[in-house]
Amino acid sequence: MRADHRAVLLLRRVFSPGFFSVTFRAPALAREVSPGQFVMLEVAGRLRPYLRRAYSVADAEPDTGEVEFLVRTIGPGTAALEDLAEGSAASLLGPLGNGFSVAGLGSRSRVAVVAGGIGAAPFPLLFRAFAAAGIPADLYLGGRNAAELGFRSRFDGIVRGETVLSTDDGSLGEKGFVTDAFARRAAPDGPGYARVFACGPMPMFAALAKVVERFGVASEFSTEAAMGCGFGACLGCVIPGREKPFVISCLEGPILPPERIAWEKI
Amino acid sequence: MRADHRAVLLLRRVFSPGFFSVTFRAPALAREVSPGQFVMLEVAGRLRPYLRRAYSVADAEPDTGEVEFLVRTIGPGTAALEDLAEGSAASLLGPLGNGFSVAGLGSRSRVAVVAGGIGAAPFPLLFRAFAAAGIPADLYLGGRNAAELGFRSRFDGIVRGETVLSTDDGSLGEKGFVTDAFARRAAPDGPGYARVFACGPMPMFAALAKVVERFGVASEFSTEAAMGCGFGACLGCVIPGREKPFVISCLEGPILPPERIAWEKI
Amino acid sequence: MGKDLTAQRPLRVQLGPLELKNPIVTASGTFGYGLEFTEFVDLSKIGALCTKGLSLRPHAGNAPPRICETPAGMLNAIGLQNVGVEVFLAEKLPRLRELGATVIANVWGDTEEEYVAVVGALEDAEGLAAIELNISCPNVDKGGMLFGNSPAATASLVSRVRAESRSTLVVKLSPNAPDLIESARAARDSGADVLSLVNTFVGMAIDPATARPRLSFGTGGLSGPAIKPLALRMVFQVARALPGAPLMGIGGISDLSDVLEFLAAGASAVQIGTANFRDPGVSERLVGELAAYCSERGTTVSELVGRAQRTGTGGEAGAEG
Amino acid sequence: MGKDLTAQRPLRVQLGPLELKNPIVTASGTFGYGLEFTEFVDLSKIGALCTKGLSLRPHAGNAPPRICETPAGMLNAIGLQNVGVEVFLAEKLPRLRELGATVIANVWGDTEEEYVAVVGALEDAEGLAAIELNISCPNVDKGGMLFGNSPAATASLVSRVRAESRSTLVVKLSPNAPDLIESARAARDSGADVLSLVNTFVGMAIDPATARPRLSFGTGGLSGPAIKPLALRMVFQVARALPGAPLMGIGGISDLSDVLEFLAAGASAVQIGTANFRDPGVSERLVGELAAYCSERGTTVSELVGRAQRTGTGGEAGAEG
Ligand SMILES: Cc1cc2nc3c(=O)[nH]c(=O)nc-3n(C[C@H](O)[C@H](O)[C@H](O)COP(=O)(O)OP(=O)(O)OC[C@H]3O[C@@H](n4cnc5c(N)ncnc54)[C@H](O)[C@@H]3O)c2cc1C
Ligand SMILES: Cc1cc2nc3c(=O)[nH]c(=O)nc-3n(C[C@H](O)[C@H](O)[C@H](O)COP(=O)(O)OP(=O)(O)OC[C@H]3O[C@@H](n4cnc5c(N)ncnc54)[C@H](O)[C@@H]3O)c2cc1C
Ligand SMILES: Cc1cc2nc3c(=O)[nH]c(=O)nc-3n(C[C@H](O)[C@H](O)[C@H](O)COP(=O)(O)O)c2cc1C
Ligand SMILES: Cc1cc2nc3c(=O)[nH]c(=O)nc-3n(C[C@H](O)[C@H](O)[C@H](O)COP(=O)(O)O)c2cc1C
Ligand code: FES
Ligand code: FES
Repeated sequence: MRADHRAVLLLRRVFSPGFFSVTFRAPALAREVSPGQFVMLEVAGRLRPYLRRAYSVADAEPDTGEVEFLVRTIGPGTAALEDLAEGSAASLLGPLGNGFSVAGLGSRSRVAVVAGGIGAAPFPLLFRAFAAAGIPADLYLGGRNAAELGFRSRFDGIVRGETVLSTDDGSLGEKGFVTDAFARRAAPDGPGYARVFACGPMPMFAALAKVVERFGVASEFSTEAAMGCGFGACLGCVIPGREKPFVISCLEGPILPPERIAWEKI
Repeated sequence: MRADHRAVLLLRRVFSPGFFSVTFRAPALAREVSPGQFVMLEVAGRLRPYLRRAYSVADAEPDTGEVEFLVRTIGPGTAALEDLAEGSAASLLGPLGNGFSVAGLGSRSRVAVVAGGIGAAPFPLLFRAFAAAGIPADLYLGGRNAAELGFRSRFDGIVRGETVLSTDDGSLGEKGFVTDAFARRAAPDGPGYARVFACGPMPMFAALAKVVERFGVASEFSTEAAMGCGFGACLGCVIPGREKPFVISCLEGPILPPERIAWEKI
Repeated sequence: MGKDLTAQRPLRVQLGPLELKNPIVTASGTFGYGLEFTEFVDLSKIGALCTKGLSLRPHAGNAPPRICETPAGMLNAIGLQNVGVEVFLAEKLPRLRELGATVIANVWGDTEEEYVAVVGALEDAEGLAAIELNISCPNVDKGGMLFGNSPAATASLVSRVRAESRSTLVVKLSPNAPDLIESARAARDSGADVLSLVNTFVGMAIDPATARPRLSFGTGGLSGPAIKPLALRMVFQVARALPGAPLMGIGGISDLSDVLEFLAAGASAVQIGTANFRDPGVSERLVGELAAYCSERGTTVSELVGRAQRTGTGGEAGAEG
Repeated sequence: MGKDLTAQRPLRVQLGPLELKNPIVTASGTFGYGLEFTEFVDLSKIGALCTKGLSLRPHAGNAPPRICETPAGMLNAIGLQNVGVEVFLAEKLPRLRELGATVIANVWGDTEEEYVAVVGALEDAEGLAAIELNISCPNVDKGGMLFGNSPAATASLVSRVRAESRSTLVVKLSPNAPDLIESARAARDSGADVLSLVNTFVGMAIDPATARPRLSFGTGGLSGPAIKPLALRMVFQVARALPGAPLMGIGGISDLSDVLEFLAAGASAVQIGTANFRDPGVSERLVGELAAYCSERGTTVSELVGRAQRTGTGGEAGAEG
């Protein structure tokens, strides 16, 4: 059940400048969350930021009650998380949203995860699900430069398949967009993915949507929109849709198949 | 010279529930501040409180560069100080205001300090000045109840004269108002004080003003008004005056002789 | 908070024909259709909830981005997206009845006829305590001039709806009206049972990187704690100008102290808006805190209403600076 | 910030007859007479400073409490306390000249005659760049109706002063005017060289413990970041309605991004107000940050003015919610 969990910050880990992780103690949340879901987080006593911010649950340990988030510093909300002293509390409203689906996948269906920059955030927990179900999965992790790949070490040991790194400037891994790195391998003569899971900025999605359509690969994107509430009350988070004008991303998403999104309207 | 000193919080000490002290490292301020002066303090990155808050410098150690404040928790400003993690920084704008005057006092002129509750704040530093000049001084410390006398231990060893405690409810020291405790002793047959220094809520000042006038004792009150800036720019901190309509308390005060204040207008 | 406390009579308030078990109401557009909050709030505990603004037909609303944060508040240009009155009656209202919610239907239209039609469709619906008219909408018959922005347009709309409806009518005033007091008077004289104020203030934010407005619509409505001092002043002035007119105060209310301020200014009830986003359980918690406040002081909410009016001072629009 | 940078021509702006070395001006009543800031700001570095509102004779102002804090802002009812124009000319202005400050004298009166008299007294003062009329004041000849609250009263005052003065006139608009755009037009058409907007919004705060207004005056003027989205919208709309009218944007400006937003909306310069209280050095620092911004992008302030107008979208007062 969705609830507002008061959680204590246990640990902050910096991966690269502006890229860090925060681990809270939130047992009930850790038990209930599934991959791809998010929380609306509030650092108490502040008017800045005024609204909560959405964060995908990066990992959750039902046994220890620990819940981890991967964060990229951008503005007041993320700055508040960067300043939060270990041992002090925040409110985590969740779990929210629909989450990824691994239904119908098994040891014979290879899948791909495509992440751009902070888009790596939701995937550690998903790789746990892959492992549990014995689903072979490759990770494509891209960014503008090496610094934006800061979270790559977070996947050491949890990716059973191949890990492909790419940077726009070629400073680490293959040079170019992560969508191209994916396209080169996913091509017909490639591994033949049963499903693609992706998270990243909208331009990456738009490019990836074309690729998966061409190859006819089913896929699920973790979308991002400015969210006022996270649970369907404000209607602030809509994304232009295909079968209807707008998709309410916090309720019907954030995980959406690209064919439901009207990319030309974004 | 007045400046905005970025200072690191070294230590927080709790004296009684809601009564605590904070010690910052601010060498330049520690060198320049004189007893009775104050700073406008800001805890960065917060919109709440929006305005800075004024705090009298309670003590300053030029050698160590440490500056201490005594604080009573009331609202957002003081709460922000209560939450501030040791090791993090705040901005101290100061030294501001005029400060107490010990000019013309010496080892043969006994003085009295009258403080109500958080009114104890400015006096540790003043007692240093007394000690340096060999001025004998008594402390009258009052509050509603024992908890409001939490800061009494802060004066252990620095008060060379007598210390008289009083509480409205009699839970500690003499029962009744601190102004009465003072009046009983300051009476003509009493020690005959050369000067009285006081700080406390306005009602205490109003009562004390009558007493010192009756006994013809020169005195200096550390006044309090809501302050927008602390350095004469907003004109928000005025107190009704005798020789002119309003006294600008942050500039002409906060230390004011009672005869300059129009008590009936408060 | 204990049932006993929150069920106490001391919290009951009477706004003209509208009796509420307590003065804590959730504001339209910030509480969905109520059903989004069932995990956070026992809907039977709060005074009432106002639905998202309903129109005759389902409405898609504006293109994103629709919201952006501002200091101590937010801007929104949702564009009145809603499921339409039919779906509301078929799918939302029955569920709200089961949950024991006191429901106020917030409605809007592009023309006076549409307002009349929406109100008509809701007229005999079981379990509606009142209908709230959002008059901060463009009148397409008048070149998009907002119904709420002239006393005449307000009077014409409200009397038209009043003539066709037996429902308890709440008219929700816009703070952007050139003369709020005249608009309030017009609404009251045209048959409004209750006045609710205020709606959002027209504001704007620009992204310096692109030099484009942050909202696709351009401007948006400002809400949240930032507007509280303005909304409170407006409630105080309308209460002073229209003694006896039942008022619901709205604008940045987030805690008990805010509630007490609006009651003191002259509101008999308050609506909690943007605070529901930050803190979905806030409305029910405020009912409990208000109950505790009243019982500690042995007072009632009705006694708290308008106390600042009686203290005499202020209220005039003053010279600034 | 380096002299070289902040002295650069890219920062220069021209507002009608008024040329400023950069667009960062400090707002009246939030910067004292400038001399209070000499330890925090090199007065020769900022575009200009506006003095506390000056009247013909010294003025005592309102009884305390005069200020109180609100979410992301403050309320004030100082009551225009000032030393009077004579003391200003004798004791403040000479010192400001020595310090190389560009000075705009903000003035007010109770009657049109008083405005004319104050402006007359300042007319030939050496080292005044302009005179700013604060029209958010009660006109005692008109039963205390504020000069700024009707286009007619504004037009009458401004043309009267214009007729008697050769000085560069800045007219400071009130956001409480029923129709801001009409008031702006009236001021411009009556001879204002520059329009500055906005002054504070009338607001209120009540102490729940006493049920009395927190300010002795009752109401007060709201300022600070809370009002920024409203002020920005007003600047955008006036710039759109009066193309070519030189504007100074005011309202909650605290950082470089705020400055860029107001320039993009159509202001050729900005005034920093309440932010000076929190951060006395902010104005000079913003000059440096703006200089760095322009040189990094190889642009000038003039190029940044009105960019949001050209992007076309928005600006209309929209349906709320
Ligand atoms: C479902 C969902 C899941 C999310 N998960 C995560 C997560 O796991 N980790 C994480 O760090 N963030 C995540 N985000 C983004 C996060 O919610 C914040 O929006 C983001 O961190 C910026 O917030 P802020 O207050 O720091 O900056 P803001 O003040 O909100 O933004 C500062 C400036 O950056 C712009 N901006 C906002 N978001 C972005 C962005 N994503 N990229 C570039 N510019 C932006 C804004 O327009 C603004 O101009 C998620 C968002 C959603 C909707
Ligand atoms: C020159 C000067 C020196 C000061 N020195 C100190 C000091 O050394 N230590 C210290 O703790 N404080 C001191 N103060 C008071 C301090 O500046 C704050 O005003 C006070 O701490 C409350 O701030 P806040 O934000 O916590 O509460 P606020 O939000 O400012 O106040 C909360 C509520 O309490 C009321 N209130 C405000 N101040 C008081 C008060 N003093 N007593 C009772 N109610 C009040 C307000 O009206 C408001 O309703 C000083 C003030 C001045 C002007
Ligand atoms: C304490 C205070 C005093 C003010 N005094 C004056 C004044 O004397 N004359 C005037 O035209 N504006 C005065 N103002 C209004 C400011 O100049 C400015 O227009 C307003 O505060 C909005 O800007 P801000 O949000 O940046 O403060 C005053 C504002 C404050 C906060
Ligand atoms: C996202 C959002 C949507 C809103 N939608 C509506 C609406 O549909 N109808 C309406 O009358 N008011 C609407 N409002 C206005 C609120 O009901 C309320 O009047 C306003 O937000 C001020 O209160 P607050 O500051 O507590 O939020 C909306 C406000 C917000 C923030
Ligand atoms: S974030 Fe509020 S409805 Fe989606
Ligand atoms: S606090 Fe601003 S003038 Fe004194």
